[in-house]
Amino acid sequence: MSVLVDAGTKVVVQGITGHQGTVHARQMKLFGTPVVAGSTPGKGGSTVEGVPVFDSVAEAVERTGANAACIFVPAPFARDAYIESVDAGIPLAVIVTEHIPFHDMLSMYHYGRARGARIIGPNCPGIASPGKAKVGIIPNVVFHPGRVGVISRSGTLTYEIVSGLKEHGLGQSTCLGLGGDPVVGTSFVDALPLFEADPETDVLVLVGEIGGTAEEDAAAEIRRHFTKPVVAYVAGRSAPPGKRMGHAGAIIARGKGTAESKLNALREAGAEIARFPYEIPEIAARLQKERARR
Amino acid sequence: MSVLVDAGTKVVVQGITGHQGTVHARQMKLFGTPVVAGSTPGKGGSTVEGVPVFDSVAEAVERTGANAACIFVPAPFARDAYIESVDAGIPLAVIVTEHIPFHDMLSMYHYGRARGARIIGPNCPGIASPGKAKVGIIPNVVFHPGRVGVISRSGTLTYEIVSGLKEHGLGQSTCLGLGGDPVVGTSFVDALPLFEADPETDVLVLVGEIGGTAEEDAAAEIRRHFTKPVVAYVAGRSAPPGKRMGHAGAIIARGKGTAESKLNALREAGAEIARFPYEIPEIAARLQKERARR
Amino acid sequence: MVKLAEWRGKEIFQKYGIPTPEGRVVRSAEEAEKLVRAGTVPLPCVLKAQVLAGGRGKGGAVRFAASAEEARSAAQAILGLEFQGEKVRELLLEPKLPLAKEFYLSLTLDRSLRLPVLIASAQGGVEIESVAEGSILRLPIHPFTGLVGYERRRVVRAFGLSGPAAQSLDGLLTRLWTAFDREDAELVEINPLALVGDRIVALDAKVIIEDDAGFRHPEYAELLDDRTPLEEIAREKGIAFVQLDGNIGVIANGAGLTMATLDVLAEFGGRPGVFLDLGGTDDPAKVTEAFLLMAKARPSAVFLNIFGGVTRCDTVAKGLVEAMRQVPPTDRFPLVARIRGNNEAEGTAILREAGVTSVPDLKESVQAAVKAAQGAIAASPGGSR
Amino acid sequence: MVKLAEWRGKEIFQKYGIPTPEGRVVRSAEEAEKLVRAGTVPLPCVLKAQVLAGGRGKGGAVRFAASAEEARSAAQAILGLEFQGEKVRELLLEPKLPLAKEFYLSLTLDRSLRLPVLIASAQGGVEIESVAEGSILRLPIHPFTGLVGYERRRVVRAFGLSGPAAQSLDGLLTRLWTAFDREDAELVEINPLALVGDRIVALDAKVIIEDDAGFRHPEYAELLDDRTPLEEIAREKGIAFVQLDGNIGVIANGAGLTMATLDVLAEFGGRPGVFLDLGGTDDPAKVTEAFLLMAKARPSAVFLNIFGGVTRCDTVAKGLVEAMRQVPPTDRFPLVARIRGNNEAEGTAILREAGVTSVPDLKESVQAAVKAAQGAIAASPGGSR
Repeated sequence: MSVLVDAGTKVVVQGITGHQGTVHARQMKLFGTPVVAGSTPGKGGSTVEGVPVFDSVAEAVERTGANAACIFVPAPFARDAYIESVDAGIPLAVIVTEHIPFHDMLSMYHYGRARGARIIGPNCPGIASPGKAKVGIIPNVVFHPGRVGVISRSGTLTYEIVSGLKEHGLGQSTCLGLGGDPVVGTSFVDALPLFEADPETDVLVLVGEIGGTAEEDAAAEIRRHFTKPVVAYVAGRSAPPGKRMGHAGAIIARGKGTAESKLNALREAGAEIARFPYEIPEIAARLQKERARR
Repeated sequence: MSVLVDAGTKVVVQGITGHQGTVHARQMKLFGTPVVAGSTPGKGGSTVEGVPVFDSVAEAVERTGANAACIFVPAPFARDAYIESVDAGIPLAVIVTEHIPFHDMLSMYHYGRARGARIIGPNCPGIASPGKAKVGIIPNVVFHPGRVGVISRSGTLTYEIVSGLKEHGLGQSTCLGLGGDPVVGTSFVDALPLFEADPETDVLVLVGEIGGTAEEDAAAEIRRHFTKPVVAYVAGRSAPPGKRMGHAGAIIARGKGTAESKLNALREAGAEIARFPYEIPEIAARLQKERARR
Repeated sequence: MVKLAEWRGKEIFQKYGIPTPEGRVVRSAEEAEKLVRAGTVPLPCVLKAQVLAGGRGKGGAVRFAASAEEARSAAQAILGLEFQGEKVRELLLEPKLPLAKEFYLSLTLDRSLRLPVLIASAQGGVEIESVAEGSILRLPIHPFTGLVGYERRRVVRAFGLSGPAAQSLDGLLTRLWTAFDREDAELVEINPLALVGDRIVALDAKVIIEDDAGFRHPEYAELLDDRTPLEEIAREKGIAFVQLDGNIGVIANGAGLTMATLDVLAEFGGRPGVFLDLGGTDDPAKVTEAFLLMAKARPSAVFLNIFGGVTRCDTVAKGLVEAMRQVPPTDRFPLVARIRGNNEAEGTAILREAGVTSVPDLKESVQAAVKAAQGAIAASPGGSR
Repeated sequence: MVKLAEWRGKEIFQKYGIPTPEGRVVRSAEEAEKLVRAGTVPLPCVLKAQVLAGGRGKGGAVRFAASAEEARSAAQAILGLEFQGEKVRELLLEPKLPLAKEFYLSLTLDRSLRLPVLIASAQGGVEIESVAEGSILRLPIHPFTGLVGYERRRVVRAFGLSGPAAQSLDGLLTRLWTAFDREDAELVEINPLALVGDRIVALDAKVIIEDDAGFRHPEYAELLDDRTPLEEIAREKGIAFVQLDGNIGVIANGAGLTMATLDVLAEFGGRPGVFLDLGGTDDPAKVTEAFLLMAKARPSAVFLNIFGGVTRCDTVAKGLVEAMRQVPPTDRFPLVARIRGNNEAEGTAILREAGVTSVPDLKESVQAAVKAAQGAIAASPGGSR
């Protein structure tokens, strides 16, 4: 067992005929994930990277049994694409697309939830369980199977950190990139219980960012319900207030959502704090050893 | 155990200060139902029929633990009233109000469903389990505790039939009036599994009407999943096509939804058909006896 | 339900940006001729009777004209025709567009799914009932998302369109959904929807607005329904009133009980002439009004069957007694009453005091009403005091 | 995010039927005097600097006038003031309304709940941060229902209103929700919202539109943000570019990695001067553009930290090499590069060929960049070829 994806995951890539869709369909296949279908309106009947393309997700599901969607559709059409996947009965969608208006995400999130479907993302790297399946765009090179779970709001920073874990000989159980947009389908709070329940995860690495209160919420959840050791890093400690750090909505406003507030909350919840990304592997290794000894 | 209501049901009456609200709050209390609160905006702090009135449903729930709503609010405000009850955490609402636009009902139904809440109605008599609780407006005089379940799309016809059952010495387990509007919160198909699971129900009386396909859908559900004996009556066999029979949307159009189509479907699903309301008690009594013998 | 005439439906379509032919409503043959002569409506043109009943095409109420004279004579031929009792008083005069293809499109409610459903067929211009089920597309629309892209694409594909025509249909579908939603429609139907050049145009418009949403749409309050004059008065008073072809007046409360009463009445040879559903009321004056309305329909006998819930028996009895006092001698009729349920004892006592006996058994009371209508006996003095 | 000036926010309010004072935008003291003299804006009036920065009141940029002369001199005093580097070029001239009470109202997003939230306080006209938490009402709004009646009533009750004023607020709340929803706003804020007679009027308007919804709102495309000129150019090219006060230019990809890079840089004594988030790109030309933009900011050194995902290492290396070829001699700077991840080997090879060494360890590479900025060494020839 792993988190959200496993050996039974069968992926349909929405927007497979676009450049990113094609590239990452190939990467997912190389990772060992069964990419069973693609969908692009009007391109039904063609093949991309050996994957059959359908005009609609419903056809893809009917013909291939796809049970997870990876969405690369441009932002103005992403809402429609997600609703299509939900209506086709797909319970898990990784939305890679960036710049989706949060008003769209609100309706996507609540519609999916009402229909029992989950979003990872948007604007996220997706999810990967080394040796099992990957849905999304995390580079294949960084992974190694193991027992460290990773949840992160960042994209490339996640790759950096997972790569660091690997270099230190620490394999990963499941690595989940939530995305840093204002509205995400799966938050730390949603993800923590999944890792708590995952027998293949010993230690959790939590990678946060300044802005919002997702890390503070995560700290509350860890304190209440999470029993495994956690090492946390929060990026943006030195970022200037009031400026937007990159595309995501990482804004420090009114003293809320600061690195301090987040680090304090996480520390008080029992997480060990890494001051820099390169400190994470050592701490994770130590926590794993301590846990093994108990 | 009974269906949907029981001795633990605590009712808040929305619109209790209106004439109907007041009358039926009293009737529900006389039935033995704990009517713990009323709500009418601006009337908080007053008392109606000995029941404390609150400005909002949330206050009513907080202060009294109400877990079922009975809604008498006029049609233009009914949608708001129902959403208020859902947001206050109430899982069951009986909507007595008639003339609610079906477009409003669509959003009420799907919102409630997304939040795990159920509607009975609108434009319905509600639900009663003799000796336990009543939420709605079914006249108290007609009931007697027993083991016959009743589901009906009609209002007064239900009272007529339940009254007939009582006169023949047949008590009722739960009597559920669905309402005959185009969009109802609980349909025959939704209600059948509840009666199937109810150990206090031996025999089910199903009272339909011409128009729509609710009875045909019910027949399919009975055939597949319902194991208890059913006696069915469908009103409107002699109604002229194309005319609207009363307030409800009982229209015969294009040969669908006719009494014939419904009766055939129900008969084929194994239900016994009553040709007139006054035939129901005898058939129900016979079915109950046959079941007891098995 | 408020059925809108074609031209009103097209007005709504235009409000939402759904293309329709540019037409004019005319009420005389002269007017039609003038508009064509002035070039306001270009030739060739089509003249369509504005009636709510179906079957206009077969009934000669849709005609084409290639000249002003032809328009005049076509208008003359159509005006004054009658469809199911409805006289043609208005025509819609439109250019006859050179169409390449005809489709069918509608939005209505799927009661079982509790979702609006989009119905589409590439075979338009014919009765949708005659189209094979397999070639009809039914798409349930979720009210929280509206009609989304992949659903619109399914319709585009079913119609075999591409390029600008596909885009035109895509936009029309979104607008049609918006119209259905915002106007609280029970039905919006376009048959035929036509491909004209590379544009999609609604050649017909059938729009039915839900009565119950009237509080949001005062603009439809004045529109006529397919009611008789007495039905219209009843509607104004909030009473459901339907005229049939028999001679027994039936007053009941609730659609189900009313229908069950008719079923029993038919079983015992009675022929219902009018039926009147009081609905839920707690106002004796409304009962009185209903009863006086019934008297105007001149039934041979009246059968009153009330089961008291929201409508309590004593309320009905009081209203009934007052009505009996007011009915003019010429309108009197025999009355059989049956009142059960809430406050049954009080109601029965009030009736008894007025000389009316409530017959509690349904079968017996119906039999009494049938006899009364046959003139065998006046079961009670009714309005004859 | 697109922050709108007050007058633009009020224009949006008016579009949705939210009452505001009837004001005029002026760009000179003469214009202000003329409008008052002509009676277009009645006396007494208020003049408000149209800047996006806060603190206008305290900064003397909101003044009142009781005569045309006063209006002129007030306008003169305000025009040309500077707020956080933003010069006042426009004034909003409005009648000063006789208000009875001031409230606070806003709609924004609650990220934790994933719901819009309505924030209301009966204490308006002051900074909402200074209002006690207990007297602030927070109502999450579900996007599938909108702002419903009981929620609006809670605000009405919190504001202690009744009668026509309550009705006025009720209507305003619905309209404010509609504006927030339809305009894809991140924030709509009214502070103060005022009771004027028995009407509720928005005396101020703060509206922020979400960048990402730009494809639905071409009307906002032209509006300036609080960006520096170079930031503006970057925005046009789809590159996130922020100017700080240090001397090291940082190019990274992804907000998280960019921030982590700054954290490490700060730890080793580096001061970031510009940072530039490439985001996800697969186009070497975009990388080249970003790099040339960075050159314009004249950093002492540039640290490039790329982890390849969507953005592949070879793409970045190609773009970088091309940029190095194009950078004019005057703009050259030392460069430290670190590229990891997808196609790392290919990227590293391309860089090596161009004479740039990728330093794979984050700590080491940051230390090299700090040294390079201090002029100790030019870690690589950078743009100096």
